[in-house]
Amino acid sequence: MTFKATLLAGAVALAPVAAAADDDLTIGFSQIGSESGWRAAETTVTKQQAEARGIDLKFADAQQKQENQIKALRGFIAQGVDGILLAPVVATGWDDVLEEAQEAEIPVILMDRTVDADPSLYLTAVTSDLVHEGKVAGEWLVSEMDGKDCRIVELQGTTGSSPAIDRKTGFEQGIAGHGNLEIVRSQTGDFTRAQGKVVMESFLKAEGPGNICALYAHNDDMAVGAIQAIKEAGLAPGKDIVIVAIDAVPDAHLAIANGEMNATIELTPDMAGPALDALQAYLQDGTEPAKWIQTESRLYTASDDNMAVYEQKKSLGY
Amino acid sequence: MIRSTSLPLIVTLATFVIAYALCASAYPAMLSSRVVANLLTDNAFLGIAAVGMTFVILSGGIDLSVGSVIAFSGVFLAVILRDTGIHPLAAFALVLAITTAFGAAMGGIIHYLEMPPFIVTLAGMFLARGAAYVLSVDSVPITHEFYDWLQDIYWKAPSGGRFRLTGALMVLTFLAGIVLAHRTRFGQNVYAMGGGVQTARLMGVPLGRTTIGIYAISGGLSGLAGIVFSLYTSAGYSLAAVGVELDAIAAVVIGGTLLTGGTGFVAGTFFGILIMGLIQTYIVFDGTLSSWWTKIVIGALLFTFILLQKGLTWATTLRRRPAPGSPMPS
Amino acid sequence: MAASHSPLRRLAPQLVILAAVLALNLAVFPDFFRIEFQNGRLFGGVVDVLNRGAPTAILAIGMTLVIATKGIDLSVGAVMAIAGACAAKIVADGHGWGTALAGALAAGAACGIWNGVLVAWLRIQPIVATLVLMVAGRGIAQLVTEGTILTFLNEGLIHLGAGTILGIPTPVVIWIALGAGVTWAVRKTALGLLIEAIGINAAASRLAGINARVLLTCVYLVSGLCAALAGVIVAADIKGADANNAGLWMELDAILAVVIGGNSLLGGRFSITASLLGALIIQSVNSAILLSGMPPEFNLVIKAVLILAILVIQSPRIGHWLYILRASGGDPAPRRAKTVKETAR
Amino acid sequence: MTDPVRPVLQARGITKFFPGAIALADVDLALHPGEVHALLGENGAGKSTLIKCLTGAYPRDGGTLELDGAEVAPGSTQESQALGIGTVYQEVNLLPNLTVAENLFLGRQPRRFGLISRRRMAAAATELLQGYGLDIDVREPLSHYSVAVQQVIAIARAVEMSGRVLILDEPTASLDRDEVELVFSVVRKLKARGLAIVFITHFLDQVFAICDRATVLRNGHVVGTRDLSETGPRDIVHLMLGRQLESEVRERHGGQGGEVLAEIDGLGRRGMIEPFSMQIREGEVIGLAGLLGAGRTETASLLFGAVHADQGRIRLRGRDLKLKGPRDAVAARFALCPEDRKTDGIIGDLSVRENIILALQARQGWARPVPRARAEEIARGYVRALDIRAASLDMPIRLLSGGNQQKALLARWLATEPELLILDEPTRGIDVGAHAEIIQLIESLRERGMSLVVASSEMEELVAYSTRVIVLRDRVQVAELAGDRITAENIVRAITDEDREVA
Repeated sequence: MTFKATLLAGAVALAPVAAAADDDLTIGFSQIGSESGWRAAETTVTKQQAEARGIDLKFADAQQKQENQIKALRGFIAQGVDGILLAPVVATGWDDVLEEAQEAEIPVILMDRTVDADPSLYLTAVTSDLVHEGKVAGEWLVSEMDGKDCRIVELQGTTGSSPAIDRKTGFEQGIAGHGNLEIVRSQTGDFTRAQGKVVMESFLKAEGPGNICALYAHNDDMAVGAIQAIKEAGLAPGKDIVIVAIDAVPDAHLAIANGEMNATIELTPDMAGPALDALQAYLQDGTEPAKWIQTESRLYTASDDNMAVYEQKKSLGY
Repeated sequence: MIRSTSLPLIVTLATFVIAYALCASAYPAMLSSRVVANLLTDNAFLGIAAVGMTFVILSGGIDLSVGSVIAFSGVFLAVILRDTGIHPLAAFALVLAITTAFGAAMGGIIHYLEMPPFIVTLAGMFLARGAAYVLSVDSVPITHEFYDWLQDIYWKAPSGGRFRLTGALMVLTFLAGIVLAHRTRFGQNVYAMGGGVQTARLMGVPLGRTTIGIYAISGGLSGLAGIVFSLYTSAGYSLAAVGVELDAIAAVVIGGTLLTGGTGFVAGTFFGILIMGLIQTYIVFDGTLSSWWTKIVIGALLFTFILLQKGLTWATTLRRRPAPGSPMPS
Repeated sequence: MAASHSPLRRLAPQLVILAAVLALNLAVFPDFFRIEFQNGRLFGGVVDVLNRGAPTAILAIGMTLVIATKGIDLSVGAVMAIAGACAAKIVADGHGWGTALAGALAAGAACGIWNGVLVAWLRIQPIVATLVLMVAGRGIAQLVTEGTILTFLNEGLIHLGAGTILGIPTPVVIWIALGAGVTWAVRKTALGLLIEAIGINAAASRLAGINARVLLTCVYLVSGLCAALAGVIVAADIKGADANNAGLWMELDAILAVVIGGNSLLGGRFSITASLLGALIIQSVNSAILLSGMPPEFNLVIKAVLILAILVIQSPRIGHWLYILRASGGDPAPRRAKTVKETAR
Repeated sequence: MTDPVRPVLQARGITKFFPGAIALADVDLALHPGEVHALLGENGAGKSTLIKCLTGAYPRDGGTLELDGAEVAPGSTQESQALGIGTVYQEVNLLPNLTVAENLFLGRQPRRFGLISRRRMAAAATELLQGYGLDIDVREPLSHYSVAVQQVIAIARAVEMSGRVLILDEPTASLDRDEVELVFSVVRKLKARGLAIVFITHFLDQVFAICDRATVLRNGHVVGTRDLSETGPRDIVHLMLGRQLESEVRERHGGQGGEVLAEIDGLGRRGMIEPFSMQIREGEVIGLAGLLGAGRTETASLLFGAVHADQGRIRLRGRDLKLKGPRDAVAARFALCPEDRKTDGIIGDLSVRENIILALQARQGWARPVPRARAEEIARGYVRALDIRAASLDMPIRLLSGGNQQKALLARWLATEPELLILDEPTRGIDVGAHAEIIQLIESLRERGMSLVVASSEMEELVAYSTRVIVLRDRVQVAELAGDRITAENIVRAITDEDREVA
């Protein structure tokens, strides 16, 4: 950080003023952590976006803890940043700190997930629709099965995390009313490859390898782990067991290209682009963005050129 | 006169002052009342839990269940406020009763079954976290107006810092902890146990009662920390406060309490908490350091303080002449 | 620990508990014991328990030795993360799997020596000494991976975690071979005796001419190496180093395994075999939970209750009471035996 | 002395069984106010068991206890303390991490409004200790003060807590002479205050210096109670041992010994022992005499490298020997049987066999294990040669009696075939039979050409087996006696020489 910026930050903190020079923005970014490949890519993209715009990005990794995020936010406010990007770890419990930000006239933009707070407390939320993602996955499976009976196993995300809950809800909505589809087992794989593999192994044992027709995983990492388990069980992933997951990380594209996986729904890691666009516009002339900027939830299947996407994505730090 | 026993406390205090001065010279904004208020508010739940942990460690034990109990308390509060009509204050009382009883039960198992605290509280950690999951896996929001009322109690300092109720509660807990440790028979018994269980028994310290009391206090304060945490986040979440026990242990050690038990100060823990909070704040201010540096810096600090304590013990034993017949410990 | 002559008698409680937990598995999943040969590898519930138990078992080997010296190593989980990160980093830099394994083991050895020096030379209480690395280690691993999950496609390295040797999953081969090797090493040499001597009475051991410092350092070194190996296996299993999650809370499982194995946390007599059985018991409990199809939110509660039950059954006090009950046949005033034991650690 | 007044404490027919043994048989004991009553007996005679029965630490299997004429049955040390019976042990049973005042008032701190008043507590503690002749800062932690001061604080606490009967269980065992005097002055004050005091010690001179009556136990029976003003040490020893101590001067065989094995030149460590020099020849026994704390153990520890010397050097057969630790000493074929068997000697949970081969194994290194059969053979050999009574070689050594543990430790070192064997109090706390055997063993080892250095507080013993005696006083080597000059009288003279204030 430059000396000038230091002084500036100090002055701002001691006598809070809203705006700073346009081309010398300091933005705080409170990231959840680096618990998955997708999360790491989001961090990379955000840093790239900030750099491209000449923004001084203050990055704080909360190690999956809300308390750390609140601390980081308060730290940003005390420092007097020009704006805050927040990727909230949970939906609840942000009212107080958002009020403080508002009082200090620091706009907050939510990324990736939204919060249960009064919408006036934040500028906008750039998110995908987690429920929608699950629903897309469910609907894709419905059309893929085309009326055939299918016993589905589900790898949940970390117990209690909002993507796990929403993606489960969405998927159940997607397959609702189709009696041929049935979720027979559902366990948490903690969003990690290792647990995805372990839990899939036990699914295969418990149900018998031939009795599982499809796997729905709440993220690609678990699906990639599960693919290994399926291969080790002597089955062909993608053929004997249809696999659909969410996130579209490079390894998932690779798996689809190799025919080991069938579909993934993209959750773009580029939340920062639209977020920073909105923030800059707001800081420049007070343009109020829409309250919700939804990113696309694109479905990738074998019909896409997955190798090309893989090459394009693999440098993003997934 | 500075007694050798209070030296670790002074070193902790000095570390805090010097660290704060260094931070402030790098980022003048660190001097704002916001930062001071944040240190108190953001660390309130950790501080309260650390008071209980101080007692446990002073007695020569350890309590790994703290973080899980905090999570359980939050979820329990949220669920009970959502599903029943009882007043939050009654719910608070209920939570404190449950967590205190939980701690007391662990203390009872430790004492009567002669099992190591490490293992017993480890099982307690699994159990409390598991119970939180069973209650609810979702993050359950708390929307009682009493909560809003509590959250709106704060004193706003001139440059924007908000000194909230929870920060005050932490300070009060520390004060109560200091009184309990130094001015009550129970506190003296805790120190006595830390000095040597067998000797304490011979000197008439009621070991069973004290052990159960210590873990009950730790459990109860974890419950209180859970209440504070629920005020902090307006929700109960079963994944919250993972690993808080480690932070609490680190704060206790940085605060100058020997992990072997018997020596240390509740007040030292307070500064241990502040030092750790300061490191986090600095890393946020810097904004380029990976936040994993927090862990590394805290590890390094732990190491420094352990070495320092080692040096002090060594210096004090050198001063005394070696007792006849006892060769140097290997 | 009673010095029993027959190893079977020493292992009896663990074997009974393991049998009970396996029976539980069988109850929730009738095909549990069926083993098939598919796709060039053995396949079945029991194989999974053996395979998934590998990291805990490998950690438990080192942990048993550490605990035998009256120590504890809280840092193994963090060391796993560091070792996995190093292995992935080395492979990513274009080196072979041998170099990666060597590098990871070297990292583990360095961590072990660090712990050993703190404990043996600076005489810092083990729980405190290893706490330092436990707190800082994951941060170090995160710095190595730069916050990402470092994935790799090196077949040799992957083989360590996900491959098979003669149809048996490699991790199973590794932990059984390592367990047998270390057991052989400590029992066929005088290491076991010397380690136990240090754990029981360090001062007297030193006066008897035992090089306690070097031995203690070696024990922590072995624990570090075991942790590194476990870390590589975990990383290889998923073809990626996940500094965030690899080995998280594994130190607790490893210590539990040792304690369930009937080894005293106060040091002294130890049995690596019993610790390995302890690791299998823990893994069987996990497996039973997974196979039962219970909702995941019950996992921890079930695990906690089972572990608590196992530990309470093994508690010396319970054994004492049972003994009194049996001996006195309900005698109203059983003779109080003084079991003077330092409860505080 | 024995006033016709009613005894404070009257024990009648105290009986206690241990599994397979009678620890106490029908023991009577009467304590009068204002008397110091010595409780004497060899180790294992039942002194500790009796104390534990009196204080309720052990449940009695028979007998009654009367305090001031009323029957009492304390179930714990706390209860007995509340009744008026306080106990002070050899190891100070106070908490080093607490302050002096906190130690004195633990559990009964003065309170105001429910909170401890630290100021009042400190004032009361200061005043209390002044009554015992101690003027110290009571706000310092206990560990700040010497063992003797700690012991007085322990006595003060015990008296304040109980106030009728004070039991002193070897409180002077680890004190030097001035310190003993400090404790005795306190005991005299308490006696004048009318307390009944039980005093247990191994030092007969202390018994006669402070006690009024003595009760002697042997094998769990009372063999006699004597008024000490009417009896002499010889009588008491006779009661204790059941036979007159053979005090005739033995014929000396060794003479000057053979070649010089080791030369010690100015070996010392600051704050622990002044530099000392000596020559050790093959086939001689060098006795180290002196009072406790005079530097015997320190000398032995330094010789063995258990404590690092900061000055001086050792030459072994003309070559410099650097001792960085016991390992180097073991490699140089030195051996040390330490004074405190339990903490520094035995590895309690290991078997007898493992304990015996441990030093040999340590010297050979971990890579060359002593084969099981060989270990068995060595252990069996020594068990036979030293008459170690163990039910099995596989039993944990902690289950053996003190004398057998000591012999097993000797076996551990003999198995390494040492050239220099250092024995620190080899006969402490073991029964009479084993005592004689160990003395015999020392003689026979010397005859075989081994060099021995033996530190002992038993003068007669030193006279019996030493070829030379080095006398230490206040951590300084003050005399060396050889040949005919080795007599108990000469040793005592050397110890007390230039000392005007005799205790």
